[in-house]
Amino acid sequence: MKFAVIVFPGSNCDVDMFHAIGDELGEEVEYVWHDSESLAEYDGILLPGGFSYGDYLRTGAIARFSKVMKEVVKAAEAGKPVLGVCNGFQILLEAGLLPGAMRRNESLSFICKPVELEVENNRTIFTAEYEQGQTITIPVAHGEGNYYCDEETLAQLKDNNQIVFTYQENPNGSLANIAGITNEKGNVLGMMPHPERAVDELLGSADGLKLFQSIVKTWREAHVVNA
Amino acid sequence: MYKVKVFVTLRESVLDPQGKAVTHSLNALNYKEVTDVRIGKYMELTVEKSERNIDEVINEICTSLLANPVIEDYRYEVEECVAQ
Amino acid sequence: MYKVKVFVTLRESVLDPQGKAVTHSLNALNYKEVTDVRIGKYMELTVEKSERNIDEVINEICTSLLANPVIEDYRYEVEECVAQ
Amino acid sequence: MLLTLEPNPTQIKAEKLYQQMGLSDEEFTMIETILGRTPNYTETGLFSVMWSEHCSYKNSKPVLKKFPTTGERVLQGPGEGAGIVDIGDGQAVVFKIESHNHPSAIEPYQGAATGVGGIIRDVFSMGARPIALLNSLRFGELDSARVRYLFKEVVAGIAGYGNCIGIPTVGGEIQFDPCYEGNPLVNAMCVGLIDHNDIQKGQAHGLGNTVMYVGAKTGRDGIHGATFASEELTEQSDEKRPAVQVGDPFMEKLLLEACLELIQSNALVGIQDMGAAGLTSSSAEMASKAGMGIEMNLDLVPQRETGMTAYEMMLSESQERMLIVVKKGREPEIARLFEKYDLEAVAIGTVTDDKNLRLIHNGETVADVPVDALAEDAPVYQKPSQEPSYFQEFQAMEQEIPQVDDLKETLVKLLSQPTVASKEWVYEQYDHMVRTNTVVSPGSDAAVLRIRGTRKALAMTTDCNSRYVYLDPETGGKIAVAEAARNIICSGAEPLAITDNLNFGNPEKPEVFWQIEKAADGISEACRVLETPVIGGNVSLYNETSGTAIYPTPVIGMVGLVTDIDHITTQYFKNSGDLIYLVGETKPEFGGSELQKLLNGSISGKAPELTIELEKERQEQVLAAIRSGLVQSAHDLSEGGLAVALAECLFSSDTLGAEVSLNGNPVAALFSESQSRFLLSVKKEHQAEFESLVEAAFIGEVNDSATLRVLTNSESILEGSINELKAAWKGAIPCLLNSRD
Ligand SMILES: Nc1ncnc2c1ncn2[C@@H]1O[C@H](COP(=O)(O)OP(=O)(O)O)[C@@H](O)[C@H]1O
Ligand SMILES: [Mg+2]
Repeated sequence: MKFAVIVFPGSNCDVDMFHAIGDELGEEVEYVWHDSESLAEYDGILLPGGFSYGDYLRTGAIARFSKVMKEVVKAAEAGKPVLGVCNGFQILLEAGLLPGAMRRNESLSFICKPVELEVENNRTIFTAEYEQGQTITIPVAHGEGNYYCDEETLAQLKDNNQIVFTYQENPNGSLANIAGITNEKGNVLGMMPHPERAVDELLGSADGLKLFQSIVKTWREAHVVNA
Repeated sequence: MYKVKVFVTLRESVLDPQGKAVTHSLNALNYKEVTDVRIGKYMELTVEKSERNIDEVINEICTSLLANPVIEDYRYEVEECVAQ
Repeated sequence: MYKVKVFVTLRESVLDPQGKAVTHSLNALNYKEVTDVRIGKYMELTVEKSERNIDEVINEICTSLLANPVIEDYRYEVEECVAQ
Repeated sequence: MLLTLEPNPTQIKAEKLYQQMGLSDEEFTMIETILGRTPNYTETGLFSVMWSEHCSYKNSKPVLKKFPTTGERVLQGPGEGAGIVDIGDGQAVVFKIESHNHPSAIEPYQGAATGVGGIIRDVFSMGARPIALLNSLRFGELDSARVRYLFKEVVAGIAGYGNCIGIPTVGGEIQFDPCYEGNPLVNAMCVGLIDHNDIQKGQAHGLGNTVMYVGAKTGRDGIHGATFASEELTEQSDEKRPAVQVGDPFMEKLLLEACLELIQSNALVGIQDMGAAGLTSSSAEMASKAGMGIEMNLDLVPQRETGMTAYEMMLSESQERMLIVVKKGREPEIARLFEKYDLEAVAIGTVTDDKNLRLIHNGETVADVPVDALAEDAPVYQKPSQEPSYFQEFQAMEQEIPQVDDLKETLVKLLSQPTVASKEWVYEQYDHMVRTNTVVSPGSDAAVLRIRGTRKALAMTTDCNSRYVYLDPETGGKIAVAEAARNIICSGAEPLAITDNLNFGNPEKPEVFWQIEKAADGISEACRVLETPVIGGNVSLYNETSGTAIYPTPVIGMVGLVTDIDHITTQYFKNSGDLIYLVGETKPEFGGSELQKLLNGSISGKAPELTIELEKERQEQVLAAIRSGLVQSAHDLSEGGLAVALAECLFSSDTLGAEVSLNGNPVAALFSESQSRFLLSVKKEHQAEFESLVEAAFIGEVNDSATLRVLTNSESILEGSINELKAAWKGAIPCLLNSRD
């Protein structure tokens, strides 16, 4: 399976994502610059964390107009797995690929620490390798991870099982403890915690690895086995 | 040339943690008369005249970039001025 | 009761990285007519009447908390209104 | 457009206008002699910034000469953007510390943020990839609203810049003391990694080569920042407004990536960041080091504001700018490289061979001065030095053991002193994990980062207990280095070298200059014995408000090498049943201690003693034991002594406890701050082997009681639940910050 790590000006977790896929997961991965005009050759699209365009104005607001975002939309429509982590999640929200918006953390401070997440839905292409209800430890590192949406949207998210991860102890004020959500179709996941930072016990946790393994496994089942 | 002032505020229904914090510290500093603070953005744009209608341009810019309609409202004031 | 609108802007000579990034992005989106954007803060304060003069209070609040005169300027507008 | 008329040379001299720029009468006469004429306004400005303490070290040079700066591994000592130390396999570590004290006092967020931005540029201008940030902070006491504001904003500013640019902030230290109330200290350190063949120099070689300007546009910000940093803070400091700049970490991220790509190009000749004194220092220093000159056309300098004068452009301290020298004819490819990152690279001048800095503006030559006169030949002063009267007073005081009634209550109080308390509130705001190499996060003795693709890792720390330095600058200076080394050792690393930041008061006061000299003597001796040369540093003088100096605060930044990631050790006890050992003797030493401060509200007496050779011997033993795999945890004893150290070893778990038996006076045993001590835990099965390697006293065992119990003569003298101790320690800073506003 071949992954693209999209690099926006100001992305800074691109390297971590690249190593997680290349070194720990052992799949093919390439950096793709923000002005790229095609993602056709990639099977999975990863939008890494960081501060695209300095996160000036609003997080993700400027990045979502990058050329490559048209291609990300296409990939999402084509059903390819699209994962946005942290700033990547914020960009997906601004681009309308996921519902809702991010506000500043309730504490008004940036927060970086490992947090415990509950896997709310393990029947997605991103979470198939986890147990339903499993508790996993993955770090957060953000200043604006306070997820918001209106009541109607929240009801939809719940009804469609789009809430994939929740915080066990809410670090940022996020609505309904939401840490990660998918789109309706389930092929676009946005999450504030950084699974790519949790792929090596040496650094504290390898709980994030299963997320990437889920993507690969479901993709193989759909593509390789049938082929 | 136009000077355009754009005000972006959080929607009423959205909690404003920053405003709350400022209210809190003002009260702690003994400005008890301040009962509420809401914090938004204030932007000054310098815009050259073009064929397009200025309101059309500004509304487009505001809805696409300057404000996020999911949580924010905006309003603006246009002032025409002579370029120096 | 007063509604006070406070505008805090970066001093003219001070770099405004946000404004620069937004200008750049608008130009890239083909709004070439936008030649400059400066981004500041817009705050709405609800203030009860007290014995103290409202201008005095607001100026104090602005210089001590809402703006840092080292890099920012502020101005404000006071509107008197009847409490609901 | 307002046209400001600059004073002409005659006016500058007659009205002594140079004095406002910080030049003395004698210095102005020297300049006249050098030039053979009276300098014009721009030229006077060039000299004033280059001859400021901040750029020329004119008052501190004689002191800095004392430092040992060479060693087998040192590839680059003081003098370039940052020092470089070999770590084998063709790799090297680059690091430097820098202060931003005065800007942070008047605009704490931006002052701290741009301090971080500046030190990062120093490191990547050497060609290195910055891999970690640390800091060292000093504030007044948190019961003042102003101090709380400074503290919160400084931390936010450090976080704001480091997080955005994506370099993890992995460690630091913070002390609170009334002497820093009006003059906080903000020192930032950056560590980078480089391959030997990528090492760059800031030198303008090659007649006819092109001088290019890259990065942010120049504005009127920070004019005279260097001079500002070389003056005391006064009531009027607030009016020196333009001396504070706003940082743009996004711009710096682009600049960083572009410059790291640039160093791979053989078109690059030299590169230097524009730090203090901006365009002036970068151009003059690059030319001077190469024995060349530079001619620049200021009309070509990218400008953010209109109508800037030559003086303003040359003295501007706008951030996120670099000056590079490239081979003639290769400009277009360099411009293209920067374009990819949305940056402009503009040719603004050429390398000449007349050893002059010549500036053209609006078609006229506006300055023409010898580069060496600006850079190397700045005046150097040997300031008078005098031992302050307090010193003998303190030396004459007997070591007394303070009276303590309730040992547990005292421990709880010590743990809630902001200087001792958990700094989690601070480091949770720093992204300390980005780039996924941080093996030991903030909270243990030193931070440790692995080096990808190798078994190696780097340990890093900043340290300085300025109370000891105040009581006895020479001993205090030694202790600062020894403590840094202890922290490195405890992490399983071998100390490599240091960078130092000499934060002191006004050097024109003989008592302050004496402190500088003595502290430097102490640092030098410790560095010699511990074999950790000084590879760079920074001097920040004039840290005074209303005539009162801060405690002398020579902050030590140290980096160590872990030769195998299996050696990485943290301070936390690991398993119930492990044996606890104390290395080093405990004497009744309370001068400058946390306990003395707690009980008396002030400090006095002798600083703890330190025999540096003994320190070295113990450090070697401890490291040898760690490397042999015999040590489960290692922690050095510092503020608050053994009791605090024991508690800290237990704070990473909810279940572990410890029971230890101590001899002698309980207050001394628990709270003395005697030096050269370590607290280790060892698996039972390693007891014999460990004891044969390390001279250490067995004091007790780790258990799973979630309680800390201390006995003397089989009698319990202190018992506290970990929950209670941890709550005091963790809650102290958030509580001080939240309860009051
Ligand atoms: N300003 C800071 N920034 C980041 N980490 C900090 C800061 N201050 C303290 N820490 C972290 O908290 C821990 C304890 O610090 P300190 O009490 O100074 O340790 P020590 O006495 O062993 O030097 C260290 O891991 C240190 O890196
Ligand atoms: Mg320590």
